[in-house]
Amino acid sequence: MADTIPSPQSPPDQGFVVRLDAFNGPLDLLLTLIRDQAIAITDIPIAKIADQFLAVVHTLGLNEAADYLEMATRLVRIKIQLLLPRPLDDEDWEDPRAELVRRLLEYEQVREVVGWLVERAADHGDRFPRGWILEPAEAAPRPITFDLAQLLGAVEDVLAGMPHPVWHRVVARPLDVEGATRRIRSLLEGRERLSLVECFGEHFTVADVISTLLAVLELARQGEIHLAQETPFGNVDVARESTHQAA
Amino acid sequence: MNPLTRLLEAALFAASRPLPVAELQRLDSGVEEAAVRAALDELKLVYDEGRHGVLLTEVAEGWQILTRPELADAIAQAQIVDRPRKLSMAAMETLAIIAYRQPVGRAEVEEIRGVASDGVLRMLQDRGLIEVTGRGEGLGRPLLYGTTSLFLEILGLRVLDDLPRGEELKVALTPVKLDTSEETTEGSEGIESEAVAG
Amino acid sequence: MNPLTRLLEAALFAASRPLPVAELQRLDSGVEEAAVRAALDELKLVYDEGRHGVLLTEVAEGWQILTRPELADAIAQAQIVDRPRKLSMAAMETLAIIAYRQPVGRAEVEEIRGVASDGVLRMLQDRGLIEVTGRGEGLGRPLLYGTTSLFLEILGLRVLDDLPRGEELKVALTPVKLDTSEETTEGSEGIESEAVAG
Repeated sequence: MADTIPSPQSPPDQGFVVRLDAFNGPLDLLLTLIRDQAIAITDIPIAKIADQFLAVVHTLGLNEAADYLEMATRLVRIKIQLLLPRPLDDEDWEDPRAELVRRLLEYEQVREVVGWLVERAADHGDRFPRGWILEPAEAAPRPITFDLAQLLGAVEDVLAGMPHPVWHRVVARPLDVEGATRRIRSLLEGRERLSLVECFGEHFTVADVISTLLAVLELARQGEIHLAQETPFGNVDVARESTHQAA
Repeated sequence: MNPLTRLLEAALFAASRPLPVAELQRLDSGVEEAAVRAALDELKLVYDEGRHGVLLTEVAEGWQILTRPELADAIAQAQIVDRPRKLSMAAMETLAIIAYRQPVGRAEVEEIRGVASDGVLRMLQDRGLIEVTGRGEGLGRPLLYGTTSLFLEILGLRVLDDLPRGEELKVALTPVKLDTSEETTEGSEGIESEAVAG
Repeated sequence: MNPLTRLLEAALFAASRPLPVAELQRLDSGVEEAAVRAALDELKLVYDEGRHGVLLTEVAEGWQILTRPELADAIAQAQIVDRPRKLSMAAMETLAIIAYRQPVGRAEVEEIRGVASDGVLRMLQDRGLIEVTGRGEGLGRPLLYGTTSLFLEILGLRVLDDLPRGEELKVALTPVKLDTSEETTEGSEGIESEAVAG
């Protein structure tokens, strides 16, 4: 936490990490700028603050810190939004600063609690507990307890937390392009040309039709077959490409 | 000192951690809670009236013997005890958020702090100040954190309710709601005023 | 109790080792050895005459406060010092994975849990619940872990095969490899396994 902005004249060889420590994140920097200038959080002159923010980020060499850059982007976006003209009676218009104000107020709350905690911890830190640890180093540590229910509960937790669930279920495979490809090739072994309907096979399903169409298109793309349609909506002929001999 | 008080003193001294009344009752089979509380009162009185160097206090839902704060400087200067290391600002911020919002996930902590917090969370977990208390809903069922009794212990708090409440803070701790449409009609609060310079 | 005695009591209480008189003198600059000895006598008298639960005693390394030996049994029986510890959620999860996947390396545990687990693994090893059972293939030949007989003992199991749902969970705890390349072998059966939400 810094009360003042470190001067731009700070030694250039000062490490990046050290400089980053000057502020505890972009909200801290923003709050510092606002406090230093006694600006009301609910009425931030965004254009001015955005420029100052960018200047400090640049001066402190925080350019590579993603969190700061994200905030810088946000500020510039709000600045632009505020510059855009808006209808006078637009009731749906929301101040683009609202979200930022909410976050700053929230962060200010946190900082106030931190102040209380620090004071409290310092007070209590002056009351020392007994330093003597009764158990000698070589003594057995305290026994550990758990049971099977807890172990299985932990397994459930692990499973629930895994990004890719892993129960395997066997499901019907809707499309079988490979099967259709093999079927077309074997049909073309005996004949030079056939109709598309014949390629679907016997007792075909919708999935078979789609699989076959995909197989036909792929084979045509590879130059293994060529397709011809004499009339619109007419039958499609599937023919073996003359240069391609059946396997 | 009566025998139960003696026993309590010895146990509190030996444990060197806060002991709840229920645990102290186990020292003497069949002893009632009231008797334990009376003995604790006696011990407290002995330390205070006898102008001892230690005191009896209730922290983290238990009783603990600690040294008197006014003696801390002399003990630390004589290098007999090191004062506890101070936590970083990042750690204190994270603790503050978790203390008030628990159970709370990493995403919410980071949203409030505005910076990545996984390192701090791990450190606080390693130091035993926070612990995983469950998993949240949603994608990947994120881990949820809460504060531990050690957290209360280092702050000398009895229970979480001892943390300052919303109304005791300058900035209210209730979630801030910015209702801009309402403020448009009022037109008074600065958020609507055109204070933006070019 | 006079101020120096107070200070000595606090210092001896907070110190993690017996303190020699020379060190106690450092508590109050310029205090003479005789004054420290007089204060130690006073403290001893207060503890003894006041029938406290603790006593002041001198060992080779210096002075220390200890619980009275005659109270030790009651404290031990109340298990105030030896309170059994519960494992943290992180430790339970890690233990569960190792129990069902052993022998298993750190990388796999971390892949399943989604968080760094070296600290937890070390703790479980220190507590004798897991042990290194070998080394895996691959880069750096990683250590592989398995559960110990203490693990079985705590659960009251004879052998690992007594763990419930062994086969099912062994499979379930395998990290999924997202394989985008299509499986073209014998696709004509129209059957393939597919990962679904479990």
